[in-house]
Amino acid sequence: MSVAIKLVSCAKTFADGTRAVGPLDLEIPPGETIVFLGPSGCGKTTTLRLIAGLESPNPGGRVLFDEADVTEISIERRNVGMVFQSYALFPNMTVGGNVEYGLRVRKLPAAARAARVEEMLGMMKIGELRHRRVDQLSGGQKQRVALARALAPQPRVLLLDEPLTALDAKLRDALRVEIDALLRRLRMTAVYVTHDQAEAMALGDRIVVMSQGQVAQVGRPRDIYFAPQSRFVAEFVGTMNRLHGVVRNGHLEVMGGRVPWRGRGGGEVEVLFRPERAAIVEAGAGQVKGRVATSFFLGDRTRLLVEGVSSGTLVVETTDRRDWEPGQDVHLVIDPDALLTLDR
Amino acid sequence: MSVAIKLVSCAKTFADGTRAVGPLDLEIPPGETIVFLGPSGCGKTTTLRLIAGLESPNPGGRVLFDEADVTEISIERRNVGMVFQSYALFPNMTVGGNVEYGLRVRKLPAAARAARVEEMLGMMKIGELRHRRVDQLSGGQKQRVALARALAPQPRVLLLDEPLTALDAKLRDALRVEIDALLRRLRMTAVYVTHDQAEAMALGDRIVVMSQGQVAQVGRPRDIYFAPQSRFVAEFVGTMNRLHGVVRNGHLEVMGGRVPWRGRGGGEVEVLFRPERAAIVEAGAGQVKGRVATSFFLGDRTRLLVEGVSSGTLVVETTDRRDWEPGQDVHLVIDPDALLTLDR
Amino acid sequence: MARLVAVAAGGPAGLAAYGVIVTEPRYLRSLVSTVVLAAVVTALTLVIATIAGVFLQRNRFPGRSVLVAMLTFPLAFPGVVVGFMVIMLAGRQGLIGDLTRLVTGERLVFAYSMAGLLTGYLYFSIPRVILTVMAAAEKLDPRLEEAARSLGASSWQVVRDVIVPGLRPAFLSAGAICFATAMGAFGTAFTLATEIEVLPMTIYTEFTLRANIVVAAALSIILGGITWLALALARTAAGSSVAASA
Amino acid sequence: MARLVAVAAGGPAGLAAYGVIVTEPRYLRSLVSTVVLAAVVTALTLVIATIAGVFLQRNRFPGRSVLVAMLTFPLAFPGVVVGFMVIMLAGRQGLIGDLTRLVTGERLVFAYSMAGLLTGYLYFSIPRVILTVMAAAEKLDPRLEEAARSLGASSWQVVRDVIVPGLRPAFLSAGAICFATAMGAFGTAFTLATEIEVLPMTIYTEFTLRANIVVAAALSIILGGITWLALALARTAAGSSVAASA
Repeated sequence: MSVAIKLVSCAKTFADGTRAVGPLDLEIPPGETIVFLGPSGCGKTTTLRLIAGLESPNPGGRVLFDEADVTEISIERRNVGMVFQSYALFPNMTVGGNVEYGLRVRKLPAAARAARVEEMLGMMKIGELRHRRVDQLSGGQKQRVALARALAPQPRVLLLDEPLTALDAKLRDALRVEIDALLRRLRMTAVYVTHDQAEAMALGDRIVVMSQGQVAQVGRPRDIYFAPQSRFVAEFVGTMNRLHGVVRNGHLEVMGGRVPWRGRGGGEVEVLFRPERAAIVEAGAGQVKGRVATSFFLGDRTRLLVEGVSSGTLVVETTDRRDWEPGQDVHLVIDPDALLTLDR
Repeated sequence: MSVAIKLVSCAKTFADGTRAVGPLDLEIPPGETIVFLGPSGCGKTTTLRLIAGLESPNPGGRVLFDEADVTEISIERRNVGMVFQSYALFPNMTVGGNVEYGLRVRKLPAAARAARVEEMLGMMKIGELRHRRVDQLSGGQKQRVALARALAPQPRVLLLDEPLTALDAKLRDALRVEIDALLRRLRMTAVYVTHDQAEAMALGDRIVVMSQGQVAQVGRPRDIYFAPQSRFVAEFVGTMNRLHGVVRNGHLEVMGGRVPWRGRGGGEVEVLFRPERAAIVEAGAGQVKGRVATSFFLGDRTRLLVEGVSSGTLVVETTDRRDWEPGQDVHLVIDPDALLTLDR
Repeated sequence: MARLVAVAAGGPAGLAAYGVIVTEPRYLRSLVSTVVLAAVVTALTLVIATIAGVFLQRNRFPGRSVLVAMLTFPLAFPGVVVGFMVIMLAGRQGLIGDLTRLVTGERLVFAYSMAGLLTGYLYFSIPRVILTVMAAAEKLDPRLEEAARSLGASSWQVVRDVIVPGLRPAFLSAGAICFATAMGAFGTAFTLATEIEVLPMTIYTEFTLRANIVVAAALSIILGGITWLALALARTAAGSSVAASA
Repeated sequence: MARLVAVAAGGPAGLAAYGVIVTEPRYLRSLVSTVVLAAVVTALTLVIATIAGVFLQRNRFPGRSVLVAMLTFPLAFPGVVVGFMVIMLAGRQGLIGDLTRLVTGERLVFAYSMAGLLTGYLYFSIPRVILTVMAAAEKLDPRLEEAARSLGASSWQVVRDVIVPGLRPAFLSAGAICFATAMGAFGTAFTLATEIEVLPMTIYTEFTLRANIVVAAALSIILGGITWLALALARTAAGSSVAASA
């Protein structure tokens, strides 16, 4: 049931002349969950809409489902399931009516419709909401109904456009877990659009990081996180610290001390590293020394903003239960292998 | 300039008979940042509005600013600064006009007004927005303007009602850091209302956890996190795992194994523990054994949902870079000191 | 208004004044034809204005903004002027008459018939409803339509299941206002001096020319009652403040 | 409509038809008094309706919902009936006359004067504008007011700096509609048969009774032009679809 999707030199220029998506090529194997990640205006939603058939690519671009060219086939006949940020439930129908809609327009017999609606409501654990009006639902319930509705006609691909953005943090986490479990169980090709990097990393088999209509990097979440290919990707995904200094005698000399340098090149450089690659140590054992600007107790961890090591502020996290006061000295060891030099 | 605030048996029953806040007593020392935390409808905003003077307590309740009873004094003469979730900027005035408003209604001379507006815009780093219309601002800029406007007339206390809820995750984190720095620098008494526990822990000198109009617990963030006094507080603040089992021969026996038991009592119990108090170990070294239900790669950590240890799912986090597959066995050691027995 | 009721009921025949209206053919005919006229105008207006309104909202073409701006013109002309225009178009010396004489050799004159009245009322009501429909269509969430299409709905099914239900409050509100306006329109009918006597004209005649205050009061109450009922029904059905946009 | 312009300009005196209106005192008086009447009605309506509307929106009291429901009544009555009611109230045999004779010994009769016309127009326009103001007041963010008060603004300053600016679009829209309606009202004026001749009546008289089509056309154009200008100005100032709520 699930299909492979292929985009071949798909570009989209809108009527007003703005180029939303530069020509891009992409293959999505059947059953994969792929996440388009990027800031607003990067073209991720437009790409989703090209796959859905809500937008047509510029001449020359092609969209293939399992090698069949669907570029000219309109969305009603592409058999795709869509879930929107704004839920887009039909307000004039009940929950059951919404889920049934895709079956009704396909003219399925009543008994088959009822059975499928039952199955979908059960799967999304909303059986008891069947007769509710959609305006009586909470945001989380609405999104469950939207998922049930999209899946009811057994679509070939599920397209999700920021489905969790309108929900609050706790609900977002809970529904993210459920969507993940659902996608793994159904083994359905799914395209998920989000601007939230945590969501992208948690859900995606692969992530497509986009910037200004172009693909910045494609890869598994850990490739994107541990081996970003550009400064944009490095800073958009997760937290990055910057160290500005001079390479001299095998060390990177910064304001607050020096770190062993294993990279090539020399002279003035700016390198990046992730907060978890720096460890807080006792005075004397540290490579660099800084000053606590602020500390945030996060429960399982404490996040420190450290001044005085480089020109900016560094973010460091620690799991010890000490109380950190602003102004206090802090000594750090930074893993020399964690230093990334990225030009772009 | 900053005052101590005291609430004396303040209750609030609305016209329709609902009791929003049960009688509560609270002292806020001068210069403290106190956070009211709780789910929606818990009475936290009503309490803030009692302090502001936007609501009057039921007869018998009193609000004191530095020992002076202000219960009968209306908000216009209490000299409080307010910041709302919806920003509430005056759409018919420019950014400068908004910041100036509190000075204008106080009939300050024009030169003094201009100087103070300048100072506030500089403090919030929005000097270049001075002549903008407020509908041309982003959400983050709007909230900076709202802060500048609230602080311009040098209020005695700053009241913030979910100021970051309308912003997206990255912006929320950035502005949270700035608000924290601002409050520390000004040493102003501040009351902050939020439903986000991470925000509460990061910002509050003390947190007042509320539930159904009552105070569930008051304390420093680490008291609330490490020593919750009730099941409600434990589960609302941070993540909590539940273990259901039977105490026998000095051990808590659960589905997936047994954990040393140092508590009192025996028989069937349900205990709670934080995810970071469980460690993943090699096969054989574990006290309990479970199965990975799902794993979420979060970048610096991987979060595992583990089945088969107790009746529900446990959340465990690990910083190793291994790939976890659903169905894989996982062996855990749980710190016996971390097990909390909470009845309520 | 209470006085109106009192006058109607307190007349020589008491409550029988209301009976007269049903029994006297002239009053009954006037009442029926007014209600029928108003209903027909409302139905025609809704159909024409919805198609035009949704089309104008969805499509961008050269001259569109000029056309939309022109839709506000008819709002500026009172009923008397509208009647006047209908006569100039379809009256004895009218434009349509001149044209049809050239083509068919016979003058088409319909200004003074039901058709003329209908033309005048439609001229007034259609632009107004088009603007309401356009405003409502603008507020429809385009995602709803996209969701329906992704589920396999054809264009016709999208119209039936998404667009029409979405415009329902606007329909009810615009329809009620349209009906109320048509029920009460006086200037147009008066100017056209048609063969059809509409209720406001009957009231005027009874009151001013015949000094038959009792019947005039009873007719006023009936006219007001029917119109208010239409507004109230629409308000209940739409659940929103229909009257506020009146 | 183009034909109207052509008729006006193509008459015996050409464009001079427009000149006649300015020079002939009867037409000029009718034009000026109509504009003045419409402007006065609009101003009075806005002031009264705003105070009543904001009060009704803010305060809950027994009977409030009945009062609000009653506000929709006047919308159901056409101008003819309104004129009729004014006569019954303030006419020669009217209620007010009866009352004042009892109190002062003299009958107060103002139905046929400017005051009567004003009463009729206000009766029609105030409820409509109250409903618009209430709808707009409901949409005002109460946090804006609270923010102003927290900054030290007195009640009067809150009204001046928050409420009035917030209601501005509703004012402009309601005011324009009110003005347009008053400019074109025919039934009320006709029924009252007042000493003041309003423009739609003049047009009717010229066209139907005197067959002076050229002047009638010119007057229609001027009436339509002024009204459309008022609507267009309000639309530009409010920036929203004023006409849609007409």
